[in-house]
Amino acid sequence: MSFPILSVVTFLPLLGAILLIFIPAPKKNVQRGLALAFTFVVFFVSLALYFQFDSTTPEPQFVEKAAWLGYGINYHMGIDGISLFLVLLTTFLFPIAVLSSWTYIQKRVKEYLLFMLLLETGILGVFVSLNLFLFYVFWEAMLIPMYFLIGVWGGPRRIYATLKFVLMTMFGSLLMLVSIFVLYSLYYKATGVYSFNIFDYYKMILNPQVQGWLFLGFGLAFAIKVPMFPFHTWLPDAHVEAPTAGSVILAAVLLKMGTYGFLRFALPLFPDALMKFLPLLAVLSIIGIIYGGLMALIQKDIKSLVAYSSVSHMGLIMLAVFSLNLEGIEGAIYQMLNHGLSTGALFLIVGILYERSHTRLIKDFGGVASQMPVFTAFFLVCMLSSVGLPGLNGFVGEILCLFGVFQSHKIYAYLAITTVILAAAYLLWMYQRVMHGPVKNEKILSFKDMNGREIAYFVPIIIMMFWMGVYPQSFLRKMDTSVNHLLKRVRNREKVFVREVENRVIPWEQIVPKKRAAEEKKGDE
Amino acid sequence: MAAFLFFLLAVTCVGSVLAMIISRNQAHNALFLVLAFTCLGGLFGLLDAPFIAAVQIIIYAGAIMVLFIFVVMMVNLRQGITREKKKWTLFFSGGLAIVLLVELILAIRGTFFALGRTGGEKTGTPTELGRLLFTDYLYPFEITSVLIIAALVGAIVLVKKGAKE
Amino acid sequence: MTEYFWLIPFIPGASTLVLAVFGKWLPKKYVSYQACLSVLASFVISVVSFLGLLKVSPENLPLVKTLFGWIISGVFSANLSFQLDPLSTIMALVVTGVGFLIHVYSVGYMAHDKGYTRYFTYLNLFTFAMLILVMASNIVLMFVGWEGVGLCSYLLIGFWFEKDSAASAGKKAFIVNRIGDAAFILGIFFILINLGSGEFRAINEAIGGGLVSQGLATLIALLLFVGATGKSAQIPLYVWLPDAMEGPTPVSALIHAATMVTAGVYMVSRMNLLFTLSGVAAQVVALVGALTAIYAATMALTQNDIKRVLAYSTISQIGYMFIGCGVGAYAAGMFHLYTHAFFKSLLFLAAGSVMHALSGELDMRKMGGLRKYLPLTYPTFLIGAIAIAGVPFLSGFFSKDAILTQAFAQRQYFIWALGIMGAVLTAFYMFRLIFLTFFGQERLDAQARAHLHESPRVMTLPLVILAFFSVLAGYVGLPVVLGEKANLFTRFLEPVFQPGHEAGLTMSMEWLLILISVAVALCGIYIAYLFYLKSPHSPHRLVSRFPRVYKLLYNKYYVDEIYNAVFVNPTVKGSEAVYDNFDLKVIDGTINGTAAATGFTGKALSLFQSGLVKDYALALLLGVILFLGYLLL
Amino acid sequence: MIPISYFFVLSIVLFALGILAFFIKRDLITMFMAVEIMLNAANLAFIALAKAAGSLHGQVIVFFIITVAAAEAAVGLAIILLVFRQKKSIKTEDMRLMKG
Amino acid sequence: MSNIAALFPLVIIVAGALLVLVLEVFLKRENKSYLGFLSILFLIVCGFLCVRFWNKDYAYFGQALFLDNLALFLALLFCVAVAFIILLCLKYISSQDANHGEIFALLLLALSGMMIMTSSSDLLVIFLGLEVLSISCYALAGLRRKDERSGEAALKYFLLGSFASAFLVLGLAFLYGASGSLRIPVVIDHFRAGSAAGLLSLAGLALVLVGFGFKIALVPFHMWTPDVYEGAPTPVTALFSVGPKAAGFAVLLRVFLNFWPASGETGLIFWVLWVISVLTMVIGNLVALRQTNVKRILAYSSIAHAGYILVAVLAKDNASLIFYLTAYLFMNIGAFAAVIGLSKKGKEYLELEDFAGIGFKYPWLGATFAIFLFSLAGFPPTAGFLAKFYVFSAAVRADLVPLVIIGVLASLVSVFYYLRIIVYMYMRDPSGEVDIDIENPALFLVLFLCLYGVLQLGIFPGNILVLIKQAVASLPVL
Repeated sequence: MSFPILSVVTFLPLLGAILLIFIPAPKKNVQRGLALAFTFVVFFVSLALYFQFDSTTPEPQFVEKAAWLGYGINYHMGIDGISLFLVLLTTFLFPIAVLSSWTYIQKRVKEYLLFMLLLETGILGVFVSLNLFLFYVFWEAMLIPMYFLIGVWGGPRRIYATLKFVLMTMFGSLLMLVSIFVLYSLYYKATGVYSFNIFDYYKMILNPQVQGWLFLGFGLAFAIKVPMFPFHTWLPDAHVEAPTAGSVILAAVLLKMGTYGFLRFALPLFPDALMKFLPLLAVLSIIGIIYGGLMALIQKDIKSLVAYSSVSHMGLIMLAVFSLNLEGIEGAIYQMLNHGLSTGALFLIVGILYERSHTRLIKDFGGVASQMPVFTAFFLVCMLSSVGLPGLNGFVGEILCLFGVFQSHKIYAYLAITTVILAAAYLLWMYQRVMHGPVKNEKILSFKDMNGREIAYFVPIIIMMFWMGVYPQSFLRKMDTSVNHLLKRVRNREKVFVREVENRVIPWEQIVPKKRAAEEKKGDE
Repeated sequence: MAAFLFFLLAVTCVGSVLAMIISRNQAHNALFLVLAFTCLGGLFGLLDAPFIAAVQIIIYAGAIMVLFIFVVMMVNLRQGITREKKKWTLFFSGGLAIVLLVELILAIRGTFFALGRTGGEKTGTPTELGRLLFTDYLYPFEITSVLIIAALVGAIVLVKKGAKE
Repeated sequence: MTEYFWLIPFIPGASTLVLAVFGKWLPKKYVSYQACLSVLASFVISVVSFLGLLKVSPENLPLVKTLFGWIISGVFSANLSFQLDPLSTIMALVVTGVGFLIHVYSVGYMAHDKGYTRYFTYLNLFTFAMLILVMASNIVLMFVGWEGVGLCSYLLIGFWFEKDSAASAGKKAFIVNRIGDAAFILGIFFILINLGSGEFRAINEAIGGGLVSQGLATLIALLLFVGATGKSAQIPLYVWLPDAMEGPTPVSALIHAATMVTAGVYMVSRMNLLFTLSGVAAQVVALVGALTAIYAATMALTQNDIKRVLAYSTISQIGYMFIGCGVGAYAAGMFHLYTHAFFKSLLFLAAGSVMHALSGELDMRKMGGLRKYLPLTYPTFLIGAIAIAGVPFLSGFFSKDAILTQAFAQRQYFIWALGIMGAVLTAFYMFRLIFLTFFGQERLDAQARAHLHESPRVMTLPLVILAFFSVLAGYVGLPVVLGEKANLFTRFLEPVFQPGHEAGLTMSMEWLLILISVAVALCGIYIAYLFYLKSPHSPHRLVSRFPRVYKLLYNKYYVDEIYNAVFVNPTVKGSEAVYDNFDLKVIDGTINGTAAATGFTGKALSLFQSGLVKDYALALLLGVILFLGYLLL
Repeated sequence: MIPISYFFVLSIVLFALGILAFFIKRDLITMFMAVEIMLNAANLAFIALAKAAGSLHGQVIVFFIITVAAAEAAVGLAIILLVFRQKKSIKTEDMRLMKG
Repeated sequence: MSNIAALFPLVIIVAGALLVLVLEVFLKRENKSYLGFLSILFLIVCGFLCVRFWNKDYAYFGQALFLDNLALFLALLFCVAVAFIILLCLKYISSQDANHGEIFALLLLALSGMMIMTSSSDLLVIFLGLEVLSISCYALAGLRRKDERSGEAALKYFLLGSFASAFLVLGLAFLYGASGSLRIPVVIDHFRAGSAAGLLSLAGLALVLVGFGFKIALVPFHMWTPDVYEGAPTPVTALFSVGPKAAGFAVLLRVFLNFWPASGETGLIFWVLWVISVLTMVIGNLVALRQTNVKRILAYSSIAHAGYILVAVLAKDNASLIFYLTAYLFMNIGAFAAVIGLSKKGKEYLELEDFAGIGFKYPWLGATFAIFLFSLAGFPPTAGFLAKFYVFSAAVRADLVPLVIIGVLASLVSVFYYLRIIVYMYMRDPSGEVDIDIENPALFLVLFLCLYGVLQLGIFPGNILVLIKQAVASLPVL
C-alpha cells in the first residue's frame, strides 16, 4: 500500500476541522455543508478499505509505519478483520450524525461541528493504531471533544454528566496507562529493546501473577468504557444529557472501543489472567444483561431506557467475547456493528421525537403513530432490529453470540437467553406507550412527519439493517481469518477452550464450502 | 582566661537573646541584638578570626542594627507589641524548637569528640583572607556585587516615593 | 415446473416489499389486486408442485433448493434453502389456499378502513413468513419464519393501535411467544452442536444413524415443544390467543385459527423422529394437548364474545392436534390441522360477517334470531359448527375421530377419555353459539338493528367456498374401517412419517369408537338445544346452582390475573425498587460519595492554609524535624 | 584552650533560640531579628568548624554570609516598611488577607 | 576548558540590568516599555551566546562556573521564560499600576541568579545565586505597592524565605564541617568515603534539601506558595511558578542525583523524597479542588507538578525531568498569560465566576487557555501528556510502580479542577460585567508562542529531545 489510506481516513476530519475554523460564524449552512462533505469523503475513502481488504491473511493490512519519537514510539497503523468494520461503522455513522444535528443544533454550530470532526479523528485513530502509545494518545484525546459535546450542547444536568463521563473513563485509562508502562519496561528488560508495538508484546509470555495485575489495569479501563455491570452508571447520565448526535456516536462507536480493547489487548496479551478472571467477567456480563434489561424496563426517559438497553446488549457482547470461540467472537463483532446501527438509530429516533416535542419522558407521548406513519415504520424497523428479529441484523449477531456462549458454557447461555425476552419486553412496551394508544395531547397532533433530510439519513441505516440481516456473509467472511488467528493466540497458552473437530458431526457438505472447512481445521489445530 | 572569656561571652549572648525575647519594645530588642552580635564577634575572635570579628561588629552591630533602629523609628509604635498570645503556637513551637535542638545535638554528636581541642593555628588575618577572597573566592565575590545591586534595587523600588505618591 | 417451488414464499414477499415502499402512492384497487393475486400465484405454484410431487419417488424426497449460505460461522451454519416434501406441500397449500380466500374476504371486510394498504402489507408479509416457516429446509430458517409470523401477528393484532387494548394484546402476544422462542433457540443450539447441522435431512440422518441418545432427544424435543406451546397457544402459554381477538376478524381467521397457531403442530410433526425417539417428549405432548383441549373447551362454555368462544375452541382443537402428534399419529394430527384450517377459518369469517352485519357487535347476548337476516352467513356458519362438532360425514368428524382412535389404539385411555369429554364440550359450546346467535328472540339494540344487512359478495363467496371444503375436505382421509387404502392423506404423508405401528384394533372396536364419538357429539348438541332453545332459563338456574364454578370459568380460571401477580408485577416493582435503591443509591452513591469525600478532604486540608506566617513556618519546621528525625533514628 | 565543640554546641543553642524567638515574637521586625540570630548561629558554626579544620575557607564563607544577611536585611526592612505603610501595622496576625 | 568566555552570558545579563536601571531614570512613565524591549534584546544576545557555547563546556574560576550543556540549556530556558514574562509585563505594569522600570532590571537579576545557580558546582556559589534570585523575587512580589495583597505576599515570601535559608546556611555549615569544603565533588567524595562525620553531613544534606525544597515548593515547605502566587503581580507569579522551580530542580539534579548510588544512609533520603513527592502530588491536587481563585488553583497545581517532577528525580531520569521542566514552562506561562489577558485597566478577573462563558466570548483567549489547561491536566496530544508520560514510564522502569499509581490517581484529581475552569469558560452563561480590553499584541504573541511550544513538544518533540539528551549527557550517569 503506497497510498497512506489509513492516515487519510483518520486525519481528513482533522483537516476539515481546521478548515472549519476559518469559516465566519454566521455562515452556518456553509459550516454544516463542509462538515458533511468531509465526513462523506471519509466514508467513501474508507469504503476502499473494505473492497481492497484481503480476507485470507490475519496480518494487519494497509500498514503504515514511521519513526516518531523513538524509544519504541512509532507511528504505526493498520487494520485487520476485527478493526475493519469498526472503522467502517464509524465513517458510516458520522455523516448521519452530522445530518441529524442539522437543525437540532442552532447555537455555536461551528464549534459543534469542529468537535464532531475531532471526535471522528480520535475514534478512528483508536481503531487503526497498532502502537500502544499511539492507541493511548487517541484513546485519551478522544475524550476532549466528547467532553465538550456533552458539556456545551447537552441537557440540564450536562456538566455533572460530562464530568462523570470523563473522570470515570480517565480513572480506568490512567490505570491502563500504568499497565502499559509496566509492559513497556518488562519488554525492555526482557529484550533490551524499547517497543510499544502490540505485536512485539504478543510475543511476550508473562508470568500469571504479573498478567493478573496488568489484566486488571487494562480490563478496568475497557470495562468502564463498555460499560460492564458495576461501572455502567455514567452511561445513562451521559446519554440522557448528550445531544442526539452525541448519544448516537457514544452508543454506536465509543462503547465499542471497550470491547475492541478486550479483543485487541486484554485477550491476546494476558490469556492466563483471562482464564483466571473469566468466571468473574462472565458473571458480570450476565448480570449486565439481565440487570440492564430490567432497569430498561422501568425507565421513564426514553433515552435512559435505550442507554440501559445498551448496557444489556453490551453485556451479551462481552459474554460472547469471553466465550472464546469462533462463533462467539464473530458474533460479538457482528453484534457490535448491529448495536451500533440499531441503538444509534434508536437515539436518532428519540432525537426526532425530541425535536418535535422537547421532551423525552415516555408519559408525555402516546398515539404518535397515527400522526407520523413514515416515522412509525422506521421506528418499528429499528426497534425490531434491536429486539433481534430474524431477517434484520440484530438476529444474526445475537444468535451467534448466544451460540458461542452456549458452546463454552451452557449455564451462561441459559441465563443470557433471557435477553431475548427482556429486550422484547422493554422495547415493545416503550414502543406501545410512545406510539400506540389514543393521541395523548394536542401537542402530538401538531407533530410533522419526518422530512426529507431525516428520511435521507435513515434510509441507509435501514438498508444496512436488512442487508446485514439477510446476507451477513459479506461481513462474516472478512473476519474469519483474523478471529481464528486471535483464538489461536489465546489458545496457544491455554487449552481449556480448544474444541476438537472430532467429537462433532462434520457439517452437511453443502453448508460449509470446502475452503471454509479447511480454514476451520486450521483454526482449531 | 580564655575559658572565662568564652563563658562570659556565651552567657551574655544567650542572655541578651532571651532578653530580646522577653522585652516588648523593638528598640530594646534591637539593642539587645547588638549586644548579642557583639558577643558573637568576641567569640569569633576567640576562634582566631579577628577580621571576621571586626566585620561582624562593624556590619551587624553597626550597619544592620542601625537599619533596624531606623525602621523601628519610622514604624514608631507607641505601645510595644506583646509576645504571641496563641497558646497553641507557643507551646507547639517551643516544643519543636527543643526537639530540633536535641536532633541537631544528635547530629553533631559524631563530630563532637572528633573535633580536637584546637584546630590548626591559622589566623584569619585580613591579608590572608584578602588573598583567598581575590583568588579562590573571586567569583563569589563578584556575585555578591550582583547580590547587593539586587538588594539595592529591590529596596529602592519598594519604598521610594513614586511620582504621584 | 416443480423446481420453481422456492418461488412460493417470494411472490408474497415481493408484493410486501412493493406495498411497504410504494404503498403510500398506490390506489386501493391496485393494492387489493396485487395482494390477492400474489397469494393466488403462490397457491397455483403450490398446486403445480403438489402435482409434481406426486410423481417424484419417495427416496428422492425431499426436493431441496439452496439459494445461498446465510449465517455461517464455525459450527453454526444455516442456509437460505427451501425444501419440498408432502408435509410442506400440504402446509403450503393450506396457507396459500385459505390465505387467498381470506385476502379476498378482507377486500370487502376492510374496505372502509383507513389502514387498508398497511393491512394488506402485513397480510402479505404474514403469508411470506408463514411460507418460509413451512418450506424452510433447516431449523434456523424455520425459526425465521416462526418469528416472522409472530411479528405479523403482533402487527395485525395491534392493527387498530389507537385502541389501547389492541396494542397491549399485540405486545402480549409477542412477548409470550418470545418466552417460547427462547426455549426454541436453545433447542436449535442443542441440535446444531450435537447433530452438527440444522438441516432437517441431516437431523433425520443423524437420528437414523443413532447419533442421538434418548435423553438428548428428550431434552431437545421438550425445548422445541415449549416453543410450540408458545406459538400454538397451549398450556401454559396460551394466554395471548384470546386477547389476540382484538385484531380484525380475517386476521383471527387466518393467523389465529388456520395457519400460524398450527405452526407448533407442523414443527412437532417435522421433528417427528425426535419426538418418537424420546417416548417421554411425545407423552408430554399428548398430555399437554389433551389437557389444553378440555381446559380451553371449559372456558369456551361461558364466554359471550363470539370471537373469544372461537378462540378458545381453536386452542382446544390445536390440543387435539397435539394429541395426535403425541400418540404418534402425526398424519392424523396433520389431518386435523388441515380440516380445522377450513372450518375454523370458515367460522371466523362467518363470525366476521355477523359482526359486519351488526356493525361490529360481538356480544352474543345482543344477538339472536339472525338467521333470517343473514341468508348466506347462517348456513355457512352452521356447516362450520357441525364440522367442528364432529358430526359424521363432515371433515371435522373424520380428523378428530382419527386422532381419538389412534389415542385409544396406543392405549392412551386417559388421553382418549379427555378427548371424548372435550368433544362433548366442543359440540355444546359451538351450538350454544349457534343458538344464541341465530335462533331465539332478537336482542339487538336499535341502531344495530337499523342497518342490519348481509355482507357483500366478495365476503360471502369465500364463506361458500370454505363451507364447501369444510364438508368435503375430510374425504381424503377416510377411517381405516373403510379400507386400508382409504386414507389417501396418510399415504401421501408416508415419506415424512415413517408409518407408525398401525393400531392393532379390531374392526368392531373401530366401529365402537366411531359410534361413541358420534354419540358424544350429538348429545353435546342436544344439551345445547335443551339449554338455549327449549328452556332458555336453565343456564341461569345452573349458574345459580354452581356460582363458584361459573365465576371460575367466566373469569378463565383467573390465569391472566395470576400471571400478572406472579410474573409481571413483581418484575416491574422489583426492578423499580432495585433502580431506586441500588442503581441510584449504592452504585451512583459510591461514585458521587468518592468524589464528595475527595473534595471534602481538600477543603479540610486547605484549613491549614491559615494565612498566618507563623503557621507556615511551623509546618516548615515540622517538616525539618521529621526529616532529620527519620535520618537520625 | 576551650574545646571547639563548645562553640559548636553554643551555635546550635543560639539557632534554637532564634527559632524560639521567631515564633514567640509578634512584630515582624523582631521576628526578622530572630532570623538574623539564626543566621549568625550558623556563622558561629562555620567559624568553629573552620577552626577545627584549620582552614580559613570557613571564615571567607562567613564573610559572604554576612553580606547576604546585610542584603536580606535591606530588602526585608524595605518590605516591612512597605507593609506598614499599607496596613499601618506590623503584627503578623494582621497579615492574612490571603488564606485557604 | 577554562575560558573567560564562560562569564559572558552572565555578564551580559547583569550589564543589561544595570543599563536598564540607568535608563530608567531618564524615561517618562508612559514609555517604560522601551526598557522591556531593551532587556529582551539582551536576553536574545545571551540566548545566542548559549547556543554558540553548545558542546563547548567552557568553564572558569575552576569548577565554580562552568557552562556544560545542561547549564546552557537551562539558561536558554530561563531566557525564554523571562522574555515571555517581560512581554507579559509590558502592558500589565501600566494597567495594573506596577509601573516601575526597575521591574525589568529585577527580572534580569533574578535570571542571573538562576543562571548562577545552575552553572556552578560550588554550594557557596549556588547559595549566593539562590540569594540573588530570592532577593529579586522578594522585591518583584511586592511591586504593586498600592495593593495590600502584593505587599503581604512579599512579606510572607521574604520572612519564610529567609527563615528557610537560615536552615540552608546551617546545612552548609554542617556539610562544610563534615567535608571541609563546599565543592560538590569534594562533598560527594566525602560521602562516598562515608567518614565518622556521616551523621553530620547527612543532617547537612537534609537541611540543604529543605532550603531548596522551599524554593520549589515541596510539601511541607510549600505553605507560602498559594499566598505569594495570589498576591504577587500575575506575570511575576508566572515567573515564580517556573523559574525558581526549574533552577531548584537543576540543583537537585546536580547535587542529589549523585548521591543515590551511595545507598545506605542516603538511601534514607531517597525514601524521604518518596514520601515528600507523594505528599506534594496528593496535597497539592486535593487542596486545589475547592479553590475559587484561578491564580490560587494554578498555585496549587504548580505544587502538584513539583511532585510529579520529583518523581523524575526519584526515577533518576534526567532527560524526562528536563523535558518536564521545559513543557511545564510553556504550558504554565501560557496559562498565566491567558489569566493576564482576562483583565482591563486597574482590574484583574481572577475568580472562577468571572470566567463564566468567556470561552465563547473571547474564542482565541478561551481556546488557548483551554489547551493549556488540558496540557496541564495531561491530555494528549499536548506537551503535558508527553511530559507525564516520560516521567511516569521512567519511574515504572525504576520499579516505582506504587508511586506511579499514586501519581496517576493524583493527576486524575487534578483533571477535575482543570476541567472545572473549562466548565466555567464554556458551559456556564457569561456573567455580564466581565469585559476586557483585548488590545494586547505582546500577550497574544506569548500565547501563540506557548501554544506552539505546547503542541510542538506534544507532537513532534524530536529536536528538543535530542538537545535534552545532549544536555544531560554531561551529568554523571549512575
